[in-house]
Amino acid sequence: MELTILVFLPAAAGVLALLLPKQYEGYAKYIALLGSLAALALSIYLFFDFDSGAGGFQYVVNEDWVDVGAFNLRYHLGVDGLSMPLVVLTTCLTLASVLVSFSVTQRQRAYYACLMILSTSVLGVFTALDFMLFFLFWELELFPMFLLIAVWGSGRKEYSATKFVLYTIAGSAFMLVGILTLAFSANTFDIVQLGQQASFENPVIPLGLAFFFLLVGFAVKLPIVPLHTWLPDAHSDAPTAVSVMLAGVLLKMGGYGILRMCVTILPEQADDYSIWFAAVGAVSVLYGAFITLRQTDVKRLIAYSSVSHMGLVLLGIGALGQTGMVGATYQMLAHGVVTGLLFVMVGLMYERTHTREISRLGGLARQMPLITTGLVFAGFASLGLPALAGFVAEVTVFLGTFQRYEWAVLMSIFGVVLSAGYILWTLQRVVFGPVRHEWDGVTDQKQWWEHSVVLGLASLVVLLGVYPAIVMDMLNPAIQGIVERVG
Amino acid sequence: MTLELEHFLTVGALLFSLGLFVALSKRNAIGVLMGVELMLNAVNLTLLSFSRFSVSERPVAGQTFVVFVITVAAAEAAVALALAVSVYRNRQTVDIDRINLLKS
Amino acid sequence: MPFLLAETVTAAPDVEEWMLWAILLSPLIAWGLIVLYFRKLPAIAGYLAIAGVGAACVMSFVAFFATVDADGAILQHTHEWFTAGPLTVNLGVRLDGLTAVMLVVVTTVSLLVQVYSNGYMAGDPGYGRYFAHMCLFTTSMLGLVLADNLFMLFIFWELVGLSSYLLIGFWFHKPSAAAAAKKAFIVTRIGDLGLLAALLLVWTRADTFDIAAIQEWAASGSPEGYIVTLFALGIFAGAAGKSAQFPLHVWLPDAMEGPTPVSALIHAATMVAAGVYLVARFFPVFEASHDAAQTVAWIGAITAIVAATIALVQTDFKRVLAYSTVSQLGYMMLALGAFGYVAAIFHLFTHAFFKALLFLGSGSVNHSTNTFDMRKMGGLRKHMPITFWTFVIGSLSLSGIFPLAGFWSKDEILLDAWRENRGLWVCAFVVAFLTAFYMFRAIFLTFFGTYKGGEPVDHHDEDSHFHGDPAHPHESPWVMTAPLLILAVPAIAAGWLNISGGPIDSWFADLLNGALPHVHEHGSAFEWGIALSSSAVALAGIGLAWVIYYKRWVTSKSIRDVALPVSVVFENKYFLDRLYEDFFVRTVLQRGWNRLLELNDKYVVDGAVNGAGTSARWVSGQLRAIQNGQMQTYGIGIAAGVVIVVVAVFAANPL
Amino acid sequence: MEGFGVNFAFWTLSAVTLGAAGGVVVSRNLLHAVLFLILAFIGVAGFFVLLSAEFIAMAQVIIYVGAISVLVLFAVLLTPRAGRDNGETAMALPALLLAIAVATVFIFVVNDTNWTTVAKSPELATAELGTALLSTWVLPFELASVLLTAALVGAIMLVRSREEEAEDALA
Amino acid sequence: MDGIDIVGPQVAVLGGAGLILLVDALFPQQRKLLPYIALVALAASALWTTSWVSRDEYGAAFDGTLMLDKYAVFFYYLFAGITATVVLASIDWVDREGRGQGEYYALVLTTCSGLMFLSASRDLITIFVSLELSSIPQYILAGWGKDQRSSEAGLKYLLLGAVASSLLLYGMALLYGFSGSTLLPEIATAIRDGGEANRSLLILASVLLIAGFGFKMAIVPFQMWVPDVYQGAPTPVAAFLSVGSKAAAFAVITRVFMEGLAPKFLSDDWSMIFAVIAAVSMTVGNVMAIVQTDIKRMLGYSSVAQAGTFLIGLAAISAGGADEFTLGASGVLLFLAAYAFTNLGAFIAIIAISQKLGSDQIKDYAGMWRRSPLLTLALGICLVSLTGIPPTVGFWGKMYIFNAGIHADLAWLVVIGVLNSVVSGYYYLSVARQMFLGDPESEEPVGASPALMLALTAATAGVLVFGVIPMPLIDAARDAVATLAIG
Repeated sequence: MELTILVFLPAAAGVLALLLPKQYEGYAKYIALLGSLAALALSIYLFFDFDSGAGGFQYVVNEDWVDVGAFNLRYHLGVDGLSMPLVVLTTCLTLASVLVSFSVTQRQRAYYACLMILSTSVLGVFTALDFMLFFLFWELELFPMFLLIAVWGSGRKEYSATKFVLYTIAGSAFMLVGILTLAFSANTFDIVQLGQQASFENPVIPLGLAFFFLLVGFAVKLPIVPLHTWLPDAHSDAPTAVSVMLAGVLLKMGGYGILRMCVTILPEQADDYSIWFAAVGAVSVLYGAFITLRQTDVKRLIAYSSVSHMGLVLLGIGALGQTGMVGATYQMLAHGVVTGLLFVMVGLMYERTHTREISRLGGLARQMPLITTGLVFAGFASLGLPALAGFVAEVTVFLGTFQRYEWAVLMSIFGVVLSAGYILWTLQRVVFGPVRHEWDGVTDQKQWWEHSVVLGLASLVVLLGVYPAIVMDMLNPAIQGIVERVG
Repeated sequence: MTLELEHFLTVGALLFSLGLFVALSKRNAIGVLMGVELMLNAVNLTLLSFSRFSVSERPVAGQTFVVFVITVAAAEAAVALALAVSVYRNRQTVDIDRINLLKS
Repeated sequence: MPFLLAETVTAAPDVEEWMLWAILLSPLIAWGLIVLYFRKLPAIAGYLAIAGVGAACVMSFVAFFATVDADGAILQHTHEWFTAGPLTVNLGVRLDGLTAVMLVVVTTVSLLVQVYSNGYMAGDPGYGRYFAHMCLFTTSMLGLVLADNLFMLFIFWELVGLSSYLLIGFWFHKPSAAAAAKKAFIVTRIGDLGLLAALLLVWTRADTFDIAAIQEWAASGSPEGYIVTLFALGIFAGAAGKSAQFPLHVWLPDAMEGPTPVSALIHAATMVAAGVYLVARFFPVFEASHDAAQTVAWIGAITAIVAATIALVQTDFKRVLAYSTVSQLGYMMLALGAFGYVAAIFHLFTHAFFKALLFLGSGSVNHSTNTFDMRKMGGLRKHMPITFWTFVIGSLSLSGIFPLAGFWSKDEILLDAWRENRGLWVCAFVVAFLTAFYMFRAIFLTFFGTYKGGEPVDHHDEDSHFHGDPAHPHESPWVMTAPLLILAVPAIAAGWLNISGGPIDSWFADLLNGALPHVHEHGSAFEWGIALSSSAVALAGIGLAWVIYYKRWVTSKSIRDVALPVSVVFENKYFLDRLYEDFFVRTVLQRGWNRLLELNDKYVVDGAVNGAGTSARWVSGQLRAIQNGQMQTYGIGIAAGVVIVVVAVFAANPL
Repeated sequence: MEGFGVNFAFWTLSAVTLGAAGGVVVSRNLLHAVLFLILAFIGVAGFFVLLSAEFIAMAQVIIYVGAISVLVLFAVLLTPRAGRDNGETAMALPALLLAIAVATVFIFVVNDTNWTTVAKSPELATAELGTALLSTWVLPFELASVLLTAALVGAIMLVRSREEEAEDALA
Repeated sequence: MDGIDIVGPQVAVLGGAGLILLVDALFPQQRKLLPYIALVALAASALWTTSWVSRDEYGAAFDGTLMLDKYAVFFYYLFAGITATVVLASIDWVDREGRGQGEYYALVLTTCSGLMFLSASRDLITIFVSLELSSIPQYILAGWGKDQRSSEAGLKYLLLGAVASSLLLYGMALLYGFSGSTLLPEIATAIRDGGEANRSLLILASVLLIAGFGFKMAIVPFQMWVPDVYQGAPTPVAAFLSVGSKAAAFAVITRVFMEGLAPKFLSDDWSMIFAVIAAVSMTVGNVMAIVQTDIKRMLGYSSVAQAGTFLIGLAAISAGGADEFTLGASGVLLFLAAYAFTNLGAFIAIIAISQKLGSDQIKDYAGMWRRSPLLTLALGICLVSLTGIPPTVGFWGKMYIFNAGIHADLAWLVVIGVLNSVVSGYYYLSVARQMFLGDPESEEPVGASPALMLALTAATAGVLVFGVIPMPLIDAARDAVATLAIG
C-alpha cells in the first residue's frame, strides 16, 4: 500500500496541477512541490523503516491484474535493498527538478504534469515486480519525456526528442521480445519467481538470445557505446529539470534492469556475457571520456561524461561479484546526485547567460561566485574526488572487477585521468580566466529554491561520499542474493 | 474417348486464365469487367463439373453455388457499370491507364 | 556507523586516540567555519585558520614527543568505514616515528606560512577563501600522514591534490593560473593511476589495505616477485606525480602561479614531499623488490639532474626555487632507492624548513618589487636586510654548507648513494655542485648589483593585491619577517638532530626505523671523504656563481653562446611541455584520436541509424513506383501473389 | 461420359468457348468484344447442358446473355466512340505471362489430384435445386435478394445526374 | 431458438435499412432522423444478440450453414459497435454531401448485416454471398463522393475486388470438388480422410482462399488497392473499410482455416504462408507509410502493416495444441477489437480535422494542438495505441499476438513484428510531433460536431479504458474462440 501511494503520488499531483484553472496556473509549481515533498518524505520514511537484515522484498503489494491462464499478470510492487536507494534517489531528484523548474513560465500546468508523471513512471520501474508492469512503467516514461524535451527544450529540440523516443522504443522492442520469451519459458511474469527460477525447461528461444534482447533494451537506456548517441542530443536540448531527471534517474533504469533482470534471471548467460560486459564497459568509459574532451557545448559535454560514467556501471556488473555489483549500484546513485547537481549548476548558468557554448563563456567566477562554487564542487564530485560520492563508487567498481578482468580495469582507470582533464578544462574555460564584460549584468544564484536545491544535492553528494555504509548496508544483502545465483 | 472430370476442369482453367488475362490487360474498364465475367463463367463451369462428377452427399450444392455466383455476378456487373458511368462523367474516360489520380 | 574497535597496540606512544583525530579535525573545523560563516570576514578568517592549525601544531608536538618517549613504537586505531561484499574499507589512524616527524613538519611550516600569509595576502579580495583552502590543505596533508591504510591514504592523497589545485588557481582570473592549476591536478593524477592500480593490486593479492599488513605481505616472500615489483612501481608512480619526478615534474614550476606562501607550504615543504613520504611508508616493499628500488633511485637521479640544469637558466626567481625543489625531491628519491630511508626522510625534514624559508623570502621580495623576474631586481640587500640574510642562510643550507641543516642531510644521502651505487653518487655529486651554483646565481642577481626598478603597478588591475611601490623597495612587515626568522633556526640547526655518528644520531634514526617492521642497518657513519668532497663541490659552485654573476669576469651570455644547443635544451625545459601539450594532447589526442571518435559518433553510429532511415526511404521510393495508381498492376500483384505463393510452397515442401 | 455425340459436343463447345474468349482478347473494338463475350457465354451454357444442368444453362442464357450482356452493350453505347477502344495496357505482357502461369498451375493441380468420380451422372431434378435453395440455402437465397436490391439502389444513386441530385437536395 | 430469432440481429439491421429507405422516400423532410434510425436499429441488433447471450442458446442453424456461437456473438457486437461509430462519424459528411442520405445509411447497414453473416457462416456458399453482401455496398460507398477521386476509388475497389472474388470462388470450387460439400465440417472430414494424398489441390485452394480474403484483409501482395481506396473514398467509408471489412475477413478466414483446413499436414503449410506474408506485410506497410504525406494514405499503409501483425496470430494457430490455438485466435480477436477502437478513433479525428482544413496533408496538421486540443489529444492517443505503446489497448493487442507468436515458436516473426512497431512509431509519432509541436498556419479553432465528439470519445475511451483494464476484452476474445470447433 505504501508503495502504491508512493508511486502514484507524483502522478496524482501532476494531474491535479494539470486540472488547475488557467488563472491559477502559477500554483501548479506549488502543487508539484508539495507532491514531490510528500513523495520524498514517504520514501525517506520507507528507507529508514526498511529492514536491511530481513532481505527479500518489503512493502509488497500483490493483486490480480490481468489473468489469462496462459499468462498471468499481477499488480505486484515491492522494494528490496537494491531498489530502495534508487527509489529515494528518484524522489530526491524529482524534488530537485521541481525546484529548478520554478523559473519555467511557459505552460506550467502541463509542464509539471509531465514532470510528475515522469517521476511516477520511474518509481514504477524501480518497484514493479511483474515483468509486464515493469515494461508498462518503462514505456510510460516516453510521453512525458518526449513532450518535456520537445516543448520546453531548446535548440534542435524536436529532433532530439524524437531521437530519444525512437532509440528507447527500439530498445524496448527488443526488451519486449526478451520479456515474452522468458515469461513463456517459465510460465510466469513474476520477477521474484523468475529470479528464483532454477532453470528454464524448453526455452522458446535460446536463452542467450533472450538475454541479449533484454540487454539491448537496458543498454540503450544506460547507455553504452555504441547505443549512446541519443543521450548527448537529448541532454543538450532538454530543459534543466529534464536533464536532471534523465541523467539522474532515467539512465539508472538501464543499470537496474541489467542487475534485476538480466543477471538475476539468467545468471548462466550473464556469466557467458560477462567478458563482454567488462569489455564494452571499459570501452564506454574511455570512448565517452575521449569524446567529452572535444565537446564545445557544456550540456553535451556532461552528457558524454555520463556515457563514460555509466560504462563503469556495466564494468562493475560484468565482474559478477558482490563488490563489483555493489559498486555499480553505488555508482548509479552517486552519478545520479552528482550529475544531477552538475546539470542544475549548468542550468542556472544557462538561465542567466542563455548560452551553453563554452567558447562564449569565461570568467564567470567573478560574476557568479556561488554558482561557480557549486559548479566546481559538482565538477570535482564528477571526477571522483574522495569524500564525495563518485569516488567510493568508482573505486569499489574497480576493486570488484580487478580480480576477474584486470585488463578492463586497467583500461578504465585511464578514464580517471581523462575525467579530470575534461572537467578541469571545462572549469578553466567556463568560470575561470579573465572576466568577460558581456556577462556583467547577470545575477548570481539568489532565489531560495536555487539555494535549496544546490545545497540539498551537495549535501547528498557529501553524505554518499563520507558515509557509504548507509546505503551499502542495504545493498549488500540484496546484491548477495544475486551473486549467489551467479554462483 | 472417355470424357473425364479433368477435361472439363482443364477447359475451366483455360477459360479462367483467358478471363484473367482479359481482366488484367484491357485498357477499357468495361473490357476488364468482361474479363471478370469470363472468370466467373469458368468457375461456374468448374463447379458444375464437380457437381456432375464428384462423389458427394449433396451434388446439388454445386448447382446451388452456381445460381448464387450468377446472381452475384449480375449485381456486380450492375454496380460496375454504374461506377464506370460515374467515372466517365467525372473524367470523360474509362481508360484504366488514365484513372490513376490515386497513387504512390 | 559501527565503530568496531580493532586495536593493535604494543607499548604504544601514550597518546589518546581522540587527539590524533583532533589533529586531523581542528583545521577541518576551521575550514568549515570559514566556508560557512566567515568567507566575507577576512579578519576572523585569518585568525581562525591560524588557531586551527596552531591547535593541530601543538597536538602534533605532543604526539611527537610521546612517540619519541615510546622509542618509535606504533599506535594504531582502526574503524570500519563500509563493506561491499568481501571488500571492507577501514578508517584508522597510525602514529609512529615517520608520522610524528611528518606531523611536526606539516603543522609547523603550515602554521608559520599561515602567519606569514596574514601579511602577504592582506587586502586580497579572496582572503577568506585563501585561508579556507589552506586549512583544507592542512587537513588533507595531516590525514595523509595519519592514515593507517592505503585506501584512506589514497583519499587524502587526492584531497591534497584538490587543495593544491584550488590554491594554484587561487587567482583564477589569470589564465596562466587557471591553466597551471589544471595542469598540476591532471599531471599528478596520471601518477595517481599507478597508485590506484597498486591499490587494486594489493587488495586483490593481499586482501588488505592496512599498511602494516602490506609491509608484512611484501616482506613475507609469499607473493610472486613481479607482483611486488608492480605494486612498488605503482606506488612510486603515485609518488612521482605528487613529488614531481621526471617525467611528471612539469607541473611543479607552473604551480608557482599560486600565491607564494602556497608555494612555500605546498609546493616546497609538504605536499611535494608526500611522494617521498609514500615511498618511505612502503619502504619494506621496495626493499623486497630490488628492481623497483633501482627504478626509484635512477628516476630520482635523472630528476635531480634535469631539474638542476633547467634551474641554471631560469630568470624567474620563484622558478629557480621550484626547479630546485624538483631537484631536491629527486635527491630524496635517489636516497630512498639507495635504501637510505632515514637519509631521505631526514633530508625531507631539513628541506622542508629551508625551502619554506627560501620561498617565503622570495615572497617577501615580490611583496616589495611586484615581480619575480630577476632581471628587474638587484641590490635588494640594502633595502631588505632580514630577507637577504635569511635567504642566504636558506641557500647555504640548501647548498649543503657546513654546519647548516642541509649539509648533514645531503651528506647522508651522498653516503648512502656511494654505498649503493657509484653511478648514483656521481649524479648526486654533480647535483650538489649545480645546486650551489644556481642558488647563488639567484642571490647575486637579486640582492647584489643595482636595483632595476621592479614591475610597475597596473592600477587598473582590480585583481592585483599589490599595495606597495616597486620603485622604492622596502623590508616586509613583521608578520612576514618573523616567520623568516623563525624558519631560519631550523634551517640552521635541524640537521643537528641526526648528525651521523653524533651523540643523538640513533635517536632520530630509531624514531624513524620504529615505523618499519624490519630494519636493515645502513649505519650512517660519518665519512670524511664524502663530507669534504661535497662541501668542496658546493663551494666551487658558489665560487663559479660569484665569478660569473658578481664579478662578471665571464658573462653568462658568452657561456650561453659557447654551449648553445645545451642552453636551448635547458631553456626549453627539455621540450617536455611541448611534447605533452602541443604534440600529445593537442595533436595526437584532440586533433587525432578524439576527433576520430567524434566523427565515428557522428557518421558511423548516427550514420548507421540515419542510414537505416535513408535506406527505408529508398526502398519505399522503389515500392512507390509499383504503386503507380494503375489498377491492373495491382491485379497482377494479386494473381502473381497466388502463383508465387503456391510455387514457393510446392518448392519448399515438395509434394 | 463417353460416346461420340458427347465427345463431339465437348470438343466443339471447348473450341467455341475458348475461341470466343480469345476473340474477346483480340478484339480491338469493344462492341466486337461484347459479341464474342456473348458467344462465350452461350458456349458455357452448352457445357452446362452437357453436364446435365439444364436449368442452370437456361439461367445462364437468360441472365448472362440477356441481362449482363445487354447491360454491357448499353454501357458501351452510352460512352462515345473514344470509349469503345478495347486495346491493351502496358501491363499486357506481364498479364499474359501471368495468365499462362495461372493456367499452368491450375492445370497441373487439377491433373495432379486423384478425383474420386462417379461414372454415372446423378439424377438431379430441377425441383431438387429449388428445394435446396429454399431449405439449406435459404439464407443465402434471401441475402442474394437483399444484395440485388442494395446493388440496384446503389447503382441508381451512382448514375443519377447532378440535376437530379440538385432536385433531390431541394426536396 | 427458431424462425426469425436465428438471424435476429441481422434482421434488425436490415429492417433498419428498409425503414430508412422508406422514411427517406415518404418523409423527405425528416432526413435528419435517418442516422438515428440506423443507430436504433444497431442498438436493437445488439440487444437481440444480448438476449441470445442471456438465454445461452447457441448452436447451428439452416442445416449447419450458419453457426451461432460465442465467436459469432463477439463479432455481432463488434460490427454493431463499429457500424454505429461509423454512422455517427458519417452524419456531418453525409449532410454536407447532400445526396442519397437514405441510401447511404441503408447501404452502411446492409454492409453491417453482411459482415455479421460472414462471421457466423460455416458454409462456403453462405460465406460467398455474405462476403458479396458486405462488399458490393462498400464498392458503392467508396464511389459515393462526387469527386473524381471517389469514383476512381470505387471503380478500382470493385474491379480488383471482382478479380479477387473470382480467385476465391475458384478456390472454393476446388474445395467443393474435393470434398463434395460446401459445409466446413464436412470439408474437414474429407480432408482428414484423404487430404494428405492431394496436398497440391488443398494448397492451391488454401492460397486462393487466402488471396480472396487477403484482399479484404489488406495483406501483401493483395493490398495494393488499400491506400488508393482509403485516400479516394469518403473518410467515414474509409474508416469502415479499414475496420469493418478487415475484421470480417479475419473472422471468416480464422473460422475457415480452423474449422475446415486444420489438419497438421496442411496447417503447417498455411501457417508458414501466413508467417511469411505477415513479415512482408508488416515491413512493406511500414516502409511505405514512412514517406506518405497524406494522412489517409498513411493510415492505409499502416493498416497493411497492422494486418501483418494480425497474421502473426493466424500463423501461430497451427503450432499444435489447444493452447496455441486459443492464444493465436483470441489474439486475433483481441487485436481486432483493439484495432477497431483505435483506428476508428483516428479516422474520426481525421474526419473532424479534415472537414475544417479541407486537406488530408500531414503538414497541414501542424500545430493542431493549439487549434483543437481535444481532437489532437484523442488522435495522439490513437496513434500511440497504433504504435502499440502502453497504456493503450493497442499495446495489449500487440502484446497478446506476440505472445501467441512466441508460444508457437515464431520468435523470428515476433522479432520482425517488434522491430516493425519501432518503424511504425516513427511515422505515427511524426504526425503526433507535427500536431503537438508544429506551428499552425492559422489559430482558428477546429471543432467537431457533437455526434463526432461522441463517437470520438467512445473510441478513445475504449482505447484508454481497455488499455488499463484489458481483462474484459481478453476474456471475451478467449470465450469466443473457445467455441470454435477445430476441424
